[in-house]
Amino acid sequence: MADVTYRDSVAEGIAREMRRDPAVVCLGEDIGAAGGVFKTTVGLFEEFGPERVWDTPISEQAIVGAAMGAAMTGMRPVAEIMFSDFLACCWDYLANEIPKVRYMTGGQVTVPLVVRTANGGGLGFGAQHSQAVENWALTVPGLKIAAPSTPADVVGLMASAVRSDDPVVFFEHKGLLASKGAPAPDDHVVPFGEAAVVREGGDVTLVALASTVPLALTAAERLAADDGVAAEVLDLRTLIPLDVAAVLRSLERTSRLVVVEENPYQGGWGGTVVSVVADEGFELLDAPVRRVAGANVPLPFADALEDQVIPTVDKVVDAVRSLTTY
Amino acid sequence: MADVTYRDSVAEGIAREMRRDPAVVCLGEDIGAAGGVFKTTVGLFEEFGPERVWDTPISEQAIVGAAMGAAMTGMRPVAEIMFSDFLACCWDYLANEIPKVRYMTGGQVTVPLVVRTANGGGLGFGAQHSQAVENWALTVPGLKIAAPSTPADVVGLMASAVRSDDPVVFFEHKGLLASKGAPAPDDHVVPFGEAAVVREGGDVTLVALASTVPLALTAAERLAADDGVAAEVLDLRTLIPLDVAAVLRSLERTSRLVVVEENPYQGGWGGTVVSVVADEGFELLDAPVRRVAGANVPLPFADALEDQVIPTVDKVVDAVRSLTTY
Amino acid sequence: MTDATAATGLLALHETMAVIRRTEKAAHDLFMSGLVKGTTHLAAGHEAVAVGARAALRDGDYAFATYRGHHHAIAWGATPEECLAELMQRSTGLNKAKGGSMHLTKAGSGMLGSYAIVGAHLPMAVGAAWSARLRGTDQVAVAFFGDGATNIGAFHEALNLAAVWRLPVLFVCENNFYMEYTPIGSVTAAEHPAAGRAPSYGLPAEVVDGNDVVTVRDAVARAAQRARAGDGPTVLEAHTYRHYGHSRTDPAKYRPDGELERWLERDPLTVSAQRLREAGTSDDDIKAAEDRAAGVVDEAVAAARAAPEADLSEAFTDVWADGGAAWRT
Amino acid sequence: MTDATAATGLLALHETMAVIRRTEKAAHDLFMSGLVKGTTHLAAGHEAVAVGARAALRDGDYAFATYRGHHHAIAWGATPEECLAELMQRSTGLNKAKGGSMHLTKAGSGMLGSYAIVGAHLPMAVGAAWSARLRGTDQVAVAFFGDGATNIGAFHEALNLAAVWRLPVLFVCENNFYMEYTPIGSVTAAEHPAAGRAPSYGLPAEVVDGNDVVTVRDAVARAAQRARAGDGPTVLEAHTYRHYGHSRTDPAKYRPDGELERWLERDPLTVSAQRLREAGTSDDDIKAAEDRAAGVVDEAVAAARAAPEADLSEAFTDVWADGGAAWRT
Ligand SMILES: Cc1ncc(C[n+]2csc(CCOP(=O)(O)OP(=O)(O)O)c2C)c(N)n1
Ligand SMILES: Cc1ncc(C[n+]2csc(CCOP(=O)(O)OP(=O)(O)O)c2C)c(N)n1
Ligand SMILES: [Mg+2]
Ligand SMILES: [Mg+2]
Repeated sequence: MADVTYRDSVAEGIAREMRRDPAVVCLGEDIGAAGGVFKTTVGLFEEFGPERVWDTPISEQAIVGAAMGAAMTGMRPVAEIMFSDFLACCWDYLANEIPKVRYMTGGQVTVPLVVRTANGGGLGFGAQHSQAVENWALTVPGLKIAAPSTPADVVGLMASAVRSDDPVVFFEHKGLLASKGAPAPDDHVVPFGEAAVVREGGDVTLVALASTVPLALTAAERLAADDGVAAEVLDLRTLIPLDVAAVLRSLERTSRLVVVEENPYQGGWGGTVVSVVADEGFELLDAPVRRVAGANVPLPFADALEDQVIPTVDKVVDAVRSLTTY
Repeated sequence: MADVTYRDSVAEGIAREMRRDPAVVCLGEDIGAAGGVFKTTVGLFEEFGPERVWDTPISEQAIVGAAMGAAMTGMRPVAEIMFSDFLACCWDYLANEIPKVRYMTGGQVTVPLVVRTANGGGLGFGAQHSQAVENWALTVPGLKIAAPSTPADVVGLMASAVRSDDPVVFFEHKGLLASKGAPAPDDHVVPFGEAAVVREGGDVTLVALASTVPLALTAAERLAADDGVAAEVLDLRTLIPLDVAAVLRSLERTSRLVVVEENPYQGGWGGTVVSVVADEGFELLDAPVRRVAGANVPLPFADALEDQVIPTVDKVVDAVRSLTTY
Repeated sequence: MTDATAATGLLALHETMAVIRRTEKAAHDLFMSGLVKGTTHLAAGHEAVAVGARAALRDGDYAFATYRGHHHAIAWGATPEECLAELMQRSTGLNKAKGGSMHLTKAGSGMLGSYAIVGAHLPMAVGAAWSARLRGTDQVAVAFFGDGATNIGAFHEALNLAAVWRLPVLFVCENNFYMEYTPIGSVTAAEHPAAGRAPSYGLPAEVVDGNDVVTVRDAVARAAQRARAGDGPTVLEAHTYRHYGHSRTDPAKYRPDGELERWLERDPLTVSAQRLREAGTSDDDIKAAEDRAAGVVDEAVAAARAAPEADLSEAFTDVWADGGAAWRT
Repeated sequence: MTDATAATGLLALHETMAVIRRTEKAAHDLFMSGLVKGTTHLAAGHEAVAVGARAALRDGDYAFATYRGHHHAIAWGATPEECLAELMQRSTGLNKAKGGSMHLTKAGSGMLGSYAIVGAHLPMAVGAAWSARLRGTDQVAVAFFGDGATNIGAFHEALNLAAVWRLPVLFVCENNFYMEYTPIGSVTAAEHPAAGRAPSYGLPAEVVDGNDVVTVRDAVARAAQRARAGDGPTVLEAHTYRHYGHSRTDPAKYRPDGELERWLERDPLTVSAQRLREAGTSDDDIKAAEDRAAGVVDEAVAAARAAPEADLSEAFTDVWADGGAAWRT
């Protein structure tokens, strides 16, 4: 079958779930007839109509708050927050309401919803439209977090997200929208909490997520070609549940770890991965652990400046070299 | 001089700066005649009057947004967000506006403000009023972050915070408000980015912040008495700038690290500290690194349940023992 | 409805209000004696709003409340014992001692939670109403909130969305004239913090006596009828007063002299007793209802005291729908 | 003011509007040819609001704008060269190529930034006005925002706080009838998204022709006068229309047939040219002004093209007030 885009796979993943389950409804800004500013909801309005695909005002709190109320009362809403930066405008719902209500009511209510959002940089959108903020979500116990790197995973993880009885934040990477890959098979479901070994290798483990997966793969190819270094690349696919078992398994063979993450180094998800490794995997390590992460600065507009501060293939290659020569 | 409370030191610290600099003004909910719900602004309204101490509506976005606008135009606002959980209601300002505007304008504007907030648990306030959210702030490059553990540090760090030309999030720990300590000397200024060695010891380094400082100290005393283990306790005092140099210096002697943090393990600040250590301090380590952090659950109401999920002296002692017998 | 059935109905409301009042008194006393921890925001004085609203609504309708929500929980069927056990951190608590006073929830009867971030639950109620519409039921959702909540952004977003989508949701403001220790007028650019804002969303609004359970019931009934008829949301602003301070040990010194006394003359229980007498209910019957209420609460206190402490293993349940808390492999 | 000076003044405004228009055209063309990256939100059609407002205000007054802010930046004195260099990622850019189209800022002349999170800058403007009052100056602050911004919580909080504190702030809505691709009426519960909400904060409001620079100038002058007199904020809703799509390559297919054409008849430049002619300005003088504008922008394009690329070391400056980016020891 012909390759499909990551972008089209978003709409495809949602459509499959909407066909399966009438409780699935979408809401967000310009997601209806307009098909979304990233064209990730194209076709949904046409297929499912205005009672299943709802355009909203610019009211991020109302969008996610309403999704929560609907999820508590029998629906499975899929809410779009256009850019992940705007999660800050409804952070109370993500941080304080949605992830806590089940626990604080002693299990009386359940919140099966998905908040989808376009995440990450690399497109020159500047400081307020380019952030990788999966680490924000990671600070909050009670949220599941998915961040696919391929078209098939978009569909498969979307299936798991929508079917999950737990709230899911679903990060669609802006920089990957135009990328292509094999289409998802019918009924494709990728379970949460299972990292994918997307490249095998015995010298060093590269742990990646979303946009940094292709980047780590390119770096691995270059390291193989130029240095004869065999890098194993793990795609975490979800941050919660976090498949640290897969990381530790890989380290048993490679003994060297580089985490490649787009969010800033300070407070980035790599810190959580590294701290589990530095505790439970300490004896496996033969070298320091490195994190290739976003720089601790806001994201600049100019492409050349943005390259300075987000992970690049060069930076990954350099980090690995510093370990293999260790 | 008689000991003073941490609570009174907050008002004292602000008052000193207000006396020194007429550009310092306060705003927040019930901070005026009422003296704040935590009584941390008692006396300010009486001394400085309604033109320097402003009661606001329940409008966290307007509070912090207005503070930003005022800071850009010549004032040094000190904004109170009553409970740190409510930072979620104005997160856009903390995440996207305040920390980025200087950078994205190419240095055209400066935002000298302080957002003060009551942080942390241990008082049975439940899931939405008990969080330690210093890790939220850590995810955002461009914010300075202070979290004092003693009355004198409250005053000294407040002085640095208010005088800083950079935005500062100032976490006052609810569980410490009633605690007492030596009063701050006149003109006391504690610089940002300098961890304090609050207890010396050669066997293990405990890195702590705010509420976990007294906890680490108590654990250290018990370890000394029961196990003959000499724990060094570092109080980071600020998360940004982060004094990792002090941590690495201490590890040169102790070779063992336990980070004690109240925020949840997932996405907690300890991950950032540990990842620097696992990289730059790898050769110093003789044992796995452990983090005693909040559990990855919302905070439960009942005291006994809360104890299960936040760091306690017992948990710190156990973690250290697991390393010293390593 | 005959006068007699009306009176019987009203006596039941009076009794529920008495149960709430007595529960609040018990909560206060238990807090003072150290048996209730954390914080409480008592609703004594606000009873008529919760009880009147519940009386006008149907089983299956949804309610969302605030940290000051004991009265809504009880009006929606939570027992005083469940509530007090929660406050006393007992394993028999309404929320298994994981919520506390600020989060009382009785989801089984549609009371979908008490939320402690001001204003946050208004969009949730909008969502529940949207859900009712999507599922084709005629349920309505009601959000109870304070006067202070009308100044936060979520209020604005909720009212606008509900109006645009014409959803069956009721916004019921319990205007007790204070936002914590601050008179609401000093921080609000509208004389009627809730009702005064309704026109800017094209919504109908009423300002009602929140201390008269019958007035509240009738106003809510009208609003619910409009909502079920597809005519969209209504804003109700019920004027009332809290008898205790804002929370915990607040002595409410910021109140002007005589203000509390004036409001106590219009205590919701006094008002309903008066109405009952006018409808022909005897003082003995009223007293009997109040005694039953007192008895229920006294037994609840005893039962809650005797109940086992919170179960420690509960700290690690209920994060996820599978009941657990696992975050990693 | 004599007719002649009025006409001279108006000709200057016309010329500034022409500069903006030409700059937007250049930005569009440069985007299409790949020389402008990221995104742009062009303000062609909105010129009269920015230019009229600036004309009514004084040096030292503050302005806060949105991602659609080229016109405000230029009205506040940014040169087309600085702006285009920014869009083209040149080191000579207004924000050193660190901001981009959405964040044009000319702080030196009081234009304190363009913000790309809808509504976020309204509270900032309130704060700048508060600051003016605290410092005892008679400065005013103005926030420009779109119709879509009136549905977000920050709008509500800002208007209420400004009203309660009676601050010298002007809320100027550029109602272009679209929130991105969605007609504003379909998501807003008020016919006049901004002006219709003002009464609920007790604020005066006017709906004005946003394509007539004189009308805008006069309305803003009235509002500024009220603000400086201590009479608090005003809401102005200026009706206008954007000539391009919402952003980048949006072809704006969602517009009904003929809508753009109808608005083009009321193009702000057509309206001001008409006014100029009525005031006795010759067609030659008008053309000369427009030619000067074209010349300035053409030179700006050439200069921006020739300017050096962004300086890579700038990636690590300007985080902190000391100029640096150090986060650790
Ligand atoms: C977003 C937010 N800000 C502040 C608070 C702290 N707070 C709790 S109750 C309250 C006053 C609320 O007043 P009102 O809405 O009138 O309700 P009342 O307590 O009078 O019933 C405040 C400021 C909060 N819980 N949430
Ligand atoms: C909080 C937030 N939500 C959504 C967006 C995406 N967005 C950018 S512009 C826009 C439409 C704004 O419409 P309006 O306020 O009318 O301004 P206009 O673009 O018409 O000038 C939207 C939804 C955003 N930038 N910020
Ligand atoms: Mg109130
Ligand atoms: Mg618009």
